[in-house]
Amino acid sequence: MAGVGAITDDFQVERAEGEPAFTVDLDGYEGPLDLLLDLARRQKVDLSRISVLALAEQYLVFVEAARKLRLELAADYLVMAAWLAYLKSRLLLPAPTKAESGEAAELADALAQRLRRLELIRRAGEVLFARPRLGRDVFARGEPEATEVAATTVYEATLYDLLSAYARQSQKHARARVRFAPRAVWSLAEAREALMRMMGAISDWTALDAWIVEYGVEPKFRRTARASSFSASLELAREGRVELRQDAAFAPIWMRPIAAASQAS
Amino acid sequence: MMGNVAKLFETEAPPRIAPEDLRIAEAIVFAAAEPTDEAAIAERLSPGADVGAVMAELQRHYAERGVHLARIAGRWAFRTAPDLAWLLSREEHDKRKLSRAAIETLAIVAYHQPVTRADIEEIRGVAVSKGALDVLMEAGWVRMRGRRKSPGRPITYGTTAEFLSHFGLDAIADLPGLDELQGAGLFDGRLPPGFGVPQPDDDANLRADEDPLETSAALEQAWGPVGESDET
Amino acid sequence: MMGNVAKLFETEAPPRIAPEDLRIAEAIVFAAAEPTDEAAIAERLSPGADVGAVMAELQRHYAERGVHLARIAGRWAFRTAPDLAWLLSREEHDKRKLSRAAIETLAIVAYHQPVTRADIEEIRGVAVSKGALDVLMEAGWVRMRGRRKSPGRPITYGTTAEFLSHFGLDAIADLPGLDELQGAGLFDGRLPPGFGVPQPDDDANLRADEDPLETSAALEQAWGPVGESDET
Repeated sequence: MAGVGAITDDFQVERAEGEPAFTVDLDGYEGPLDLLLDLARRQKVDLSRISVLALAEQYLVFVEAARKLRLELAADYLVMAAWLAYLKSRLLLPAPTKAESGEAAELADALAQRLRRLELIRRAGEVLFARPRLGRDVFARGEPEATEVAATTVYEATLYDLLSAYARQSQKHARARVRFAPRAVWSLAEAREALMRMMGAISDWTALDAWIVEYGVEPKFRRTARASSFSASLELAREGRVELRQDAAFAPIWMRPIAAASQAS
Repeated sequence: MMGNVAKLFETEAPPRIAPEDLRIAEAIVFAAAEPTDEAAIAERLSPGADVGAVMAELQRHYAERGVHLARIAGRWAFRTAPDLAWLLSREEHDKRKLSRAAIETLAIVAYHQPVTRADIEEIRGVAVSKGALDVLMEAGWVRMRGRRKSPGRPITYGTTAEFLSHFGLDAIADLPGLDELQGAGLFDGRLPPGFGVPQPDDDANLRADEDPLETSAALEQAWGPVGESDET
Repeated sequence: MMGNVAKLFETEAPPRIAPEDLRIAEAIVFAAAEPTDEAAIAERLSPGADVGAVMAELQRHYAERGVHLARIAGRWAFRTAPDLAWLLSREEHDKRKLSRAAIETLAIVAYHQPVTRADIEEIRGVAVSKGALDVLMEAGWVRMRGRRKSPGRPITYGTTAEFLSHFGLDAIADLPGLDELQGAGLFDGRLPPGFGVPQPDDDANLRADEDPLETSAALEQAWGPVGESDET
């Protein structure tokens, strides 16, 4: 019990040095479990043999002392106090049934175990931070030598990428592009040139239509070839190179070179 | 003489260590500030060289020197000998002293990982201040691993390779066990069965009760769609 | 034996070097971020230690190792042994995906070769960025074949043997035709009548309408590929 006085004394001293307004936290303790662990240590026995009953009493005395000092305790300290008061009553009062007394002992054990676990992790933290630490106790190479990296780029593409790209773009343009079919046209110049060549080959009257077919003009060009050849023949007639003759309207048009006509006459 | 002859017959032929391989391994690890992967070293050694034997021999060579060859987080690095800490300690490194809460939190994460914030609070008996975990994550020692498959899907925390590197540990299993902690006093060894420090394990693979941190949809948003599967 | 005795008499009593001083000097130089001043080392050695002798002994120790203790501008630093400098250079294969433009260009070159830049633009319907062809040539998949016998004498491009090997083709004729492309679902079938895919042909012999790359080949060897724009 001497320890309790010591703790409350410590407590008073700490508060006295602090700001006069009483604040909620218990300076130095990180929660009720931390406080309990400290109280348990003061029992000066190892943690596997602590008396939970004694611990509960010490805690309650501590909280009472704090309240007398009109300190406002944080809620979790009060919750723990209430719980410990309950546990204490259960441990002290003869239990009506065996099961209930066993339950109280279990609760006490659980608390003791939590304290031991916290103590253990606390030790683990200390041991961990007692290790030589990088940048504080041990050091890495202060002036590492840089590795020169000769980077070569390797391009990646799969056949699928390639084919889908080809299909994608060719399909896109196949649809998008408007293609005008070249009009099948026999130009006047072409017709004239063809007629001029024909003039050398024939000497007598020749039907213009027959000639066009004979000349091997493709069927789709025949209409345009007829129109162009007719125009070209008129032109050649005006120039005095050919003679034209038509026996009746819509009858075949006949044509012969002038030179041939003069020879005949 | 007899002893040597006997030895010749007794022992297996020791792995032949070419002096050149020792030099190469030494140069590679020495040049780097970061611990070097053993496979990366093996790549540069002569064909058929036993990288394990080479590193062991190199470690032996440096055992008594001012610089040690250490195995850290499964990799190799040169570090100044711990007993020379006094020589090199710089004041500025002590400026950032961790709070007790942060130290305890780190110990809990290290031993009990993967842990949630609630797990830490359960052990410490007090709410985990946001700062404690932040400080540890900022130091690069603690990382978010995933989410526990439980109501609220709380985030699980674990330690990093940097944690191992900072504390000079080859693996998380090298953390002091219950025996060593008992050696520190306080416990008389009569701990109830089933009580103690767990076998720490920082396996990066998620546990059965862990989910990845993000849903795949969120990942996709961050990384873009997977493959061009929608391409026809 | 005699030699040793003679030495004993010849030399002054050698300065006694404490092993601890060697360790200290080693650790200081190792951990330092830049070459270390001898005076700064001397400060940390045991009283009366001969820093020069310590450094000389340390240098001797490292003389045959993979790391040397070097004196740089009057200061001390560890450096990789010069004959192991190759360890510090690493070839890295930076894997990069081809851009969409580049892969479309490649596909056109493959199917329509020999093609000029204008041909590619005609087929793709957009200007060919200089980058796309450069990347394909850098990848080793496309080469300059010759020059088209047409105004401006534009360069013709074709695929290489490396192209075939990268895409796992035995011959360029193995590139699928329209039927196969349609069968693979790459075309959706709504193609205009008369639409076809050319029979690809990468015959190395120049076509009737191609000229060899002529004298500029020599120029290219000296200056790298010449753009078409500066062609007169």
